[in-house]
Amino acid sequence: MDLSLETRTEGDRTIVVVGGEIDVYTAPKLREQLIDLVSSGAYHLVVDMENVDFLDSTGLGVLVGGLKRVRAHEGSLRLVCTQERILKIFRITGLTKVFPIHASVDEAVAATE
Amino acid sequence: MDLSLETRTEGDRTIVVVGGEIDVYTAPKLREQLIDLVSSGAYHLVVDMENVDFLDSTGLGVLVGGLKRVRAHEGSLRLVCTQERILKIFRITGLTKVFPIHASVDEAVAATE
Amino acid sequence: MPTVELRFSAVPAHVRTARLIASTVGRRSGLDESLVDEVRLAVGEACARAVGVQQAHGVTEEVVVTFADDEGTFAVTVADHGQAEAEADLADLIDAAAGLDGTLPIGFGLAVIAGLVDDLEVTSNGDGTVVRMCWPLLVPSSSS
Amino acid sequence: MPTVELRFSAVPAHVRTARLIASTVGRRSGLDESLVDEVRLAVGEACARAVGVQQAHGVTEEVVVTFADDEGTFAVTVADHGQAEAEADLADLIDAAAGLDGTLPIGFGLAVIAGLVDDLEVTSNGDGTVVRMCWPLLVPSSSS
Ligand SMILES: Nc1ncnc2c1ncn2[C@@H]1O[C@H](COP(=O)(O)OP(=O)(O)O)[C@@H](O)[C@H]1O
Ligand SMILES: Nc1ncnc2c1ncn2[C@@H]1O[C@H](COP(=O)(O)OP(=O)(O)O)[C@@H](O)[C@H]1O
Repeated sequence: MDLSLETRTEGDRTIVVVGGEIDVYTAPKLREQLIDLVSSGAYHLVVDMENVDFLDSTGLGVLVGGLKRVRAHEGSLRLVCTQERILKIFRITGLTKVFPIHASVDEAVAATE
Repeated sequence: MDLSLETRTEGDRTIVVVGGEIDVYTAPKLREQLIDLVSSGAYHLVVDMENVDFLDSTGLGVLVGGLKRVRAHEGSLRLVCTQERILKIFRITGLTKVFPIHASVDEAVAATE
Repeated sequence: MPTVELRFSAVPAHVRTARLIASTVGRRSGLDESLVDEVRLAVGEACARAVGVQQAHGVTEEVVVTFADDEGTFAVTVADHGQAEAEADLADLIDAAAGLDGTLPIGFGLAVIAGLVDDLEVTSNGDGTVVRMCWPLLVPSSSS
Repeated sequence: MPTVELRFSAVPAHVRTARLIASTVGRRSGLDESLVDEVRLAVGEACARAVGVQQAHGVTEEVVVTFADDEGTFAVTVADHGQAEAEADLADLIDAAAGLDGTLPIGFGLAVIAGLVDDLEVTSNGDGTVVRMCWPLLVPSSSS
């Protein structure tokens, strides 16, 4: 299964809807997308992971890279995820302390820094 | 995917409905079933292969073995199959000349020797 | 150069694993979808044959399968360490099947493969048999 | 005794093949369904790590994965021929990820595996690293 990516904006937030598998094979595509967004001035990102079936450490690395990049512009990167098996990966790597994780896109968009 | 087997009788015919994969791993189960039927006096068999997803040469071997067995009792073994990829296997092995192959169970049951 | 190699103990259950790998590696190599079914069946036959030959002779060595995509061709080899069966034609095999209760008509496998695969090479030596099957790739491979 | 062994060129696409094999062979070995996800992820991490380490050092040898079910245990080993990465803790790795544009934070992989797998053994020597992971099997294996 491949990676699918869709972006849309709500106010000053850019929502990236990710679907499929974020793994060593597809992670470069997501990295490019995040870099493109930051380059074009989108510094407040919400990554919707509700349709992600598989996430591995290379995917985590890309998300962390994205976070560093938006922070360099005083931006934010919020995740939307309620899937237990995906959340587990954030938990065991301690990344739940690094990323704000929300239960819905609305909640993420409403959150203030 | 595993093999599923169901049998029922219509007059003097016994219909064996096979589903799933008939391969080197599951073929012994089908062989047993055919042997049991013949031992219990069912000599006119109709094997319904419409729900078979996969058939390999060990499956063919079991069917040929069944045919020999019923013929020893003046019986018959008819197949029901319309799936092109399954029919192809019968064709390339020349077994279309060995087995009567029907488009439906009704047609197979109605056929006379 | 083989890009994926699989070795498995000569038991029927692993033939399914080999089939599954054949279709996924084949797809990933750019095999046309219309050929995937055929590749899966042919690789399954070759592996079932290898398992059957080895079990018939009590050989416990592993069966070795390689998958390679090379210059527009998807090549699969299946190597066993059993004694090759005698060549037989299908009519004989169908007769032979008459008495079969416990053993499987191994020769069927090669007959099915020969019917399915145009580019087929079967070589036997003292050590066993290698079945080599090739299919054309229509699109350039996405892996290497 | 390994019952299935897989060798593949060190490219990301084959990591998916390894994952797929991990879940099917694991299931067939009698792995509890609740563990299959974990096994797939852990094997994928170990393979992605092996591919990453080898690509970082330009090593073209094949990555070797073995699957064995033995005395109530499902054991998987993943062996590479790359130089092992230095041990690192996650905090450092998260910092290190800051500068990452083209390279992947390989160390993450081992950290994820360590978080997932209780019975884990990582041994490195001059030739490469072997990651060995074991999970309990609840039911007797149906293959051997
Ligand atoms: N070795 C295996 N163990 C468990 N499940 C398998 C195995 N091989 C295939 N399957 C399952 O059977 C399904 C059908 O597999 P497929 O690739 O169509 O091959 P085939 O139908 O020839 O076995 C797949 O969804 C896969 O999950
Ligand atoms: N190497 C591969 N090539 C093509 N398809 C694959 C490959 N690996 C997995 N898939 C497909 O992706 C689907 C999900 O695979 P799965 O076993 O859940 O592993 P994962 O989700 O970790 O990739 C399967 O149905 C399979 O057909």
